[in-house]
Amino acid sequence: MKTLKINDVILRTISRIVVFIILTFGVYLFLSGHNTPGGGFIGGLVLASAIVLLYLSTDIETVKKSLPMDFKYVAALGVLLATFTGFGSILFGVPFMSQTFAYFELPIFGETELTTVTIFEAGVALAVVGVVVTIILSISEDGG
Amino acid sequence: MFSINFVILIPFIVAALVPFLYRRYKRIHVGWFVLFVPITLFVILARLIPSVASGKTYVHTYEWIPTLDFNFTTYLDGLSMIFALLITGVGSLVILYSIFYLSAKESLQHFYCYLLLFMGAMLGVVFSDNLMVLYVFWELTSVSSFLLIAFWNHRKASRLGAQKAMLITVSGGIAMLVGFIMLHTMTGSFSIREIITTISEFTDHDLFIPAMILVLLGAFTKSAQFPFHIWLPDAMEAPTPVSAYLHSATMVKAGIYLVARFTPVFGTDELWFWVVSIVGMITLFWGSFNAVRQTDLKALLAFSTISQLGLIMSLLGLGSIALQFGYSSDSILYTQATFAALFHLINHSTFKGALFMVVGILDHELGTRDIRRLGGLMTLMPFTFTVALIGSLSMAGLPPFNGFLSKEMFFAATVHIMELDIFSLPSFGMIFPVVAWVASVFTFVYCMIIIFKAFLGKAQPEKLDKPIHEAPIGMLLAPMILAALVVGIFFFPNLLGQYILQPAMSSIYPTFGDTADLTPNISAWHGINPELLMTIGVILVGALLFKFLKLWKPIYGLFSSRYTFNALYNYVLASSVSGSNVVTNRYMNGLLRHYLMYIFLFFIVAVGGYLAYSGAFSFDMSTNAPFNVYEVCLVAIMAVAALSMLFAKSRITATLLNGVLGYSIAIFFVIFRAPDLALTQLVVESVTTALFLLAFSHLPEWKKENLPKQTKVINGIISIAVGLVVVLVGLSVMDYNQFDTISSYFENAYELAGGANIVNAILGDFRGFDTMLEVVVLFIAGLGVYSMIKLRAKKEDENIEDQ
Amino acid sequence: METLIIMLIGILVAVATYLILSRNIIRIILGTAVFSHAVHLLILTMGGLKNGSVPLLKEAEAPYTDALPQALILTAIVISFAVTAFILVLAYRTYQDVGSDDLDVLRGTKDE
Amino acid sequence: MNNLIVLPLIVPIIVGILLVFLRPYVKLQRAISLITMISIAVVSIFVLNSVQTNGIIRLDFGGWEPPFGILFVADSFAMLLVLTASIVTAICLIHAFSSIGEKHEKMYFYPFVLFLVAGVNGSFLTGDLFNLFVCFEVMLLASYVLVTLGGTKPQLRESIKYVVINILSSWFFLVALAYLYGTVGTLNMAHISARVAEAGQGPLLTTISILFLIVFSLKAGLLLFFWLPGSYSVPPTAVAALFGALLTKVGIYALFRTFTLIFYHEPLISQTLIGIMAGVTLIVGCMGAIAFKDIRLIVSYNVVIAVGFILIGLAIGTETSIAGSIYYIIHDMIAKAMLFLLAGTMIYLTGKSKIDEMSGLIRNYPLFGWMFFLVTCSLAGIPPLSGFVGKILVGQGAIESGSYILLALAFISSIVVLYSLLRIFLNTIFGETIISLEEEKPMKMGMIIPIVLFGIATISLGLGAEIISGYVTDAANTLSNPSVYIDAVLGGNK
Repeated sequence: MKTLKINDVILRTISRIVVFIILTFGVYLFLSGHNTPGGGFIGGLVLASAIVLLYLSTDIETVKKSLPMDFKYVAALGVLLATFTGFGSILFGVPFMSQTFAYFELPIFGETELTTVTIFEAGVALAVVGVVVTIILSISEDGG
Repeated sequence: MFSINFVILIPFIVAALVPFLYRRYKRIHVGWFVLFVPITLFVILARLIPSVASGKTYVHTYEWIPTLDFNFTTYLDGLSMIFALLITGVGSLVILYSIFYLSAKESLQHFYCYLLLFMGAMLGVVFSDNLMVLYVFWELTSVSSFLLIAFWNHRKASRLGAQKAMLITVSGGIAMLVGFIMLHTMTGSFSIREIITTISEFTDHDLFIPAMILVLLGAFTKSAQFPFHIWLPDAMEAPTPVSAYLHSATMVKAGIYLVARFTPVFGTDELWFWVVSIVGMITLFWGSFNAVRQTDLKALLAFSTISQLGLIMSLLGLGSIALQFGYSSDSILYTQATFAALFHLINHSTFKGALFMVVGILDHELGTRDIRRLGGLMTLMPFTFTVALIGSLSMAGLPPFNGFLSKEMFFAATVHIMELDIFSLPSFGMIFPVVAWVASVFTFVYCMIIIFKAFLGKAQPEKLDKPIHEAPIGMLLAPMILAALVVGIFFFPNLLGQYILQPAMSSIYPTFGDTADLTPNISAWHGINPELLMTIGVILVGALLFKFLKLWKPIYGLFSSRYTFNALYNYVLASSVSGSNVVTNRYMNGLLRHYLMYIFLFFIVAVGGYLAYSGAFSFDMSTNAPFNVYEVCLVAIMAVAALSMLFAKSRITATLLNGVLGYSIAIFFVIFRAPDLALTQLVVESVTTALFLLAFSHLPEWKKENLPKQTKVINGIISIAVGLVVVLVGLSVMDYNQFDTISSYFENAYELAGGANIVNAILGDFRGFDTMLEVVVLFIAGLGVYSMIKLRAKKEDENIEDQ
Repeated sequence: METLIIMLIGILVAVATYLILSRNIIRIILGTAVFSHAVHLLILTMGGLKNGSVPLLKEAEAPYTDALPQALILTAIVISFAVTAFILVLAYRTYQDVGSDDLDVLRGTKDE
Repeated sequence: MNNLIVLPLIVPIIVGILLVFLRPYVKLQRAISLITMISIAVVSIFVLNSVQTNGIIRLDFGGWEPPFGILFVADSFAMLLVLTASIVTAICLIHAFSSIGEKHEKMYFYPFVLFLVAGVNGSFLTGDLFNLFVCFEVMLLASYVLVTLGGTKPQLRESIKYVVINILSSWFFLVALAYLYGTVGTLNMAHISARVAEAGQGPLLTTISILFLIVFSLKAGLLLFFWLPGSYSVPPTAVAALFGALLTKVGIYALFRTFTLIFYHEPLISQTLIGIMAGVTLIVGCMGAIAFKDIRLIVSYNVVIAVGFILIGLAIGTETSIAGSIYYIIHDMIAKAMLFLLAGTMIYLTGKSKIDEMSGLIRNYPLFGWMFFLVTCSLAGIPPLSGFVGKILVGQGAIESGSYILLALAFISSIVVLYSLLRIFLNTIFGETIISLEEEKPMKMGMIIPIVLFGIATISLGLGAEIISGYVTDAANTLSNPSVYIDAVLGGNK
């Protein structure tokens, strides 16, 4: 597999720090989607770009060791999660894809709002991450 | 008592059983089992003759598709009784004959299966009263005739003959179907009986004439009338029992049955009289004229069948004139023609059936049917010769045989027609007797050819495959029965007339009350009258022409074979194939650019054209939002970036320019207050550019677009036009504000969906289904990319697919 | 403002059509990318530009700009990303196996 | 109860994803996918009956009132198509078990087929225009992958053209949606129809309807069918059969839905323009069908002829002709799938694809030969088989409305279909057997059973046309008076 020969030193050092910032920003975007700009897609995309940056800066094998899961199944899990939240509402006899929300008193966060939409958004984010990384991986792995 | 529906179904049921019987009883010839079907049916129907003769009709309905009024109604009356008896009677004789004709090594189960399929279908045509069910069986007869003609499917000639027969009869059938639908639209019912009663008020309906012509088209193609006769000679590729059964006695008579059945419907119209009689006359002449030149006996009989069918058809046409005058004492003068038609129908089946079986014997025993190699068979094959003699003399219309009676009545009808003064007959009436007479002369000539060329003269054993010997008794049984019938009918014609023909007359002329006085008393001798003189003339001139046959034979070489209808049929098929190949390859040339150009052109012409034509374009700037300087420069940047993409030298610059476009759109999204979109656009744009660069590592650097100058200009014009149309429609849509959008509902998203970000609420909750499906799209894309890269075609299974 | 944007969309569409009518696969794919950019802008302009504030209930007050087109565009962006990724890989697989990225070569053998 | 309607879409998706996890267990994947398809067929029969008893059923996703949320609307027209699509897919799957090859099955073949069916069922059932776009995309992307699965040279070459043209048609769809949203400001089909009726279909709305006509005729292969012959002749047999039976029907369904529900006010478009396009498609399709010697091309052009014929029924526009078209769509799904399976099996058995390189298959494979003859008669509309009733009703509609040119074209096209299929039949099935009995390839049971099943379906649909005639008349009634659909959706019941 031909590694991308770029002056690794700068990229590797920067990316080691930047990746974590991007990851946190992605998670923040995902969680804040409900009331402020953000949401499943954008969160997933940012997370995916963080992982791609990782692949860019180091070669495929090391990242494979650190992130052992096969991203196709991540995507599959994500889509399953999304569809099951919809399917779940059938079990309650409510029209398909109904989301509910309620306010709970959580110890740390105080009065927060838990909704099934976040599970749906999580599914979407996972799927987006899985798909983008699969595509990037399969193209770069193919190399030959 | 069996209902007629069941009678029609028996052959189909037995046809399904034949393959099992064939496998079960290897030793016995499966034909014997099959023989029971027509015989039992014949007996059942024969028992009904007396009651049908007394005017009783049997109706039985089984609802097939009630909502569409397709009911399987069967209707037994005089006319259908004649045909049913013919089908089952001749059928049993043919099957008896085929048991000896077809050797055991042929695929008998197929043969008998098709034959029974045909018999059931033919009975269906003759009995069914519902137009659609009649069409169902009509097409089944074409299909079974296709299968039977192509029985020896390894021979190219029989395949082509079968295809020609099927194409012509099915096209005629489809034309007839359209005629039936027109009838249904006019009268509102599918049942023939109801149509007959209500048709009188629709005669001036503008669908009446087209329906008539289309129904006639169906009849003419099936009965091999003049322009469509070309399939019958090629259908002779079928085994002889099939030719004897389908292509002389029953299937080709379906068209005649149709014309007879629809005479009360369309008969009152003058056009019907002219078309049916004229086409009948032309076929009569053309058939007999061409029969004389044939060297193959079977082809000769085929053309003779065509001419005899023409004769019956013209008689039916002449008979329809009786409907003009309504029921009166002297209407017998005109109904006589129809009576003659039915009478000749039966006679023709008898003598033509016998002749075909004789030819079958010659072919089976001596291995050839070519007149030039036959001769002198009289002494060595006495029985065959006697049958052939009876058959051909009866066809020629000589006294001691039934052919003479019906030929006499034919001449009488043609003479009577001249005296009428309606339908501008005085001027054209003359052609009927003249053509009838000339055609009968030729008929006489080719009957003499059959007798003298085939049986008399000196024997040429060296030219035959097998030594001349008499056929086994089994094969002779059937033709001898038919020959006996030929002679029997001559001596007791009125037995036939009174019991079978008379009830049929009442079904052709339902409004004519008691048909007793419609049926003339058939007698062999009724003084010197024009018909007798015409017959004597035929015999004399015929003998003369036959004697000097070699003298005038070359006239057949006058018009070359290029202008026959056969050549026309082949030309049409061949040119349609090659022509469509040229045309289709012209526009389906595999070039994506051409396809896209056609699509864009259609878009410009349709949308742009209609926009201009309907004046839908409207434009005003007043309601536009204000804009300031930096937005204008952003637009300018995007425009410049887009245009320079066209002239980018390397693919990297092009991709970067695409990146510029993407990011400036992201900025626009921010300006237009769509933060979510801006975020998504930014990341998607960067990932897409990354993908582009990744893909570039596997793709070559692009060469300069070396499209010819002219195509570049066309592409330019098309793209500008497409852009223009999009702009114009966009501007007029901006100006159209009759409705306000439904999105005001989403504004109280906080109460409804518990989220402040309306866009995310829409995506997650209001239109969550779209998002879910969209994630599935993403998933398929990801999986698709993975499988496309991992699944490589191995070399060896390349060859199948590669053209 | 809308008229200006629609003019821009017209230019983008014209450029994209010209690109898609070319022979080289990469130009065609770039053409499809520009097509999707143009249509995303079109959907937004059809919903009306700048009439109303950001569709975030907490940050801004009524009246809000039309949020429905924004949701549609987001879906359209993701779908066009998926399709572009697919056709990119398809293009480079075709180049690998068929050996050329020129559409004229890819017309397929004439069928007599 | 009306949650049942979403099953034809959601069950294949979920099962498809689950099968991704079961990648190595091919036998299990086969069994599960077949059971799924059969269960969907059963569900759709049940829903079809309940639609028959208590009218159109509506399911609003997320419980949101119609114009604001997305909804599925199950009327008998949609349910009939979903039912036939599931049956056809189930039978094609049986053929795929033995013909697609282990290599493909391990590479997620069954998930892709299930996603394709999900997209098709979704397009039939959806009541929202943008959702129709997304369902189209699901179906299209699954079809892109299925066309390229296997990666042989012709597959890749043809799929590039197929994908680019379909991207362009999706682009047109989005542009049309943008314009429609710009004018009527809503996405729910019934609501659009109400607003278009309220505002009157002015020149601008008719221009947009022409744009929709272009989009759906690109999908249906009406006149703009350039992608069809190439992309239907390269995929594996079972996939080609699925394409032949399902893909064009979705475009046809969309044309029927938009031009009988939304843009029915302007006869210039919905009658003359579609009529002209259908007529030209028939002529061009007929020419294509008899022009080539390659079986797969002949069969692909037969698909184009069928599209032309069905849309003549729409162009005529009377209730009888629409009922005729619905009968013909159902017949065509079954007969075309059978024809593609036969053509594919023929190529598998002989290794050749030109009709003059094969001959006399009847001796080696008699049942196969007779099935081909059966499908030839059925497609030519020869009576007792399923093509007959549809043809009659379209003919009746044409005569009642006096459009004689279309009538003539429609019926002449069935003669050309007969001729084009007879050409194959006489050259390949009949004739000298050139494959000697010893070295002929044995016919796999898995290949002949689906063909026989389709044969039985054609015969039973022909003879038993009474069974579905109740549903078809109800569907035609719903299509020819839009108020039924609009009341069911916006009426606020259920």
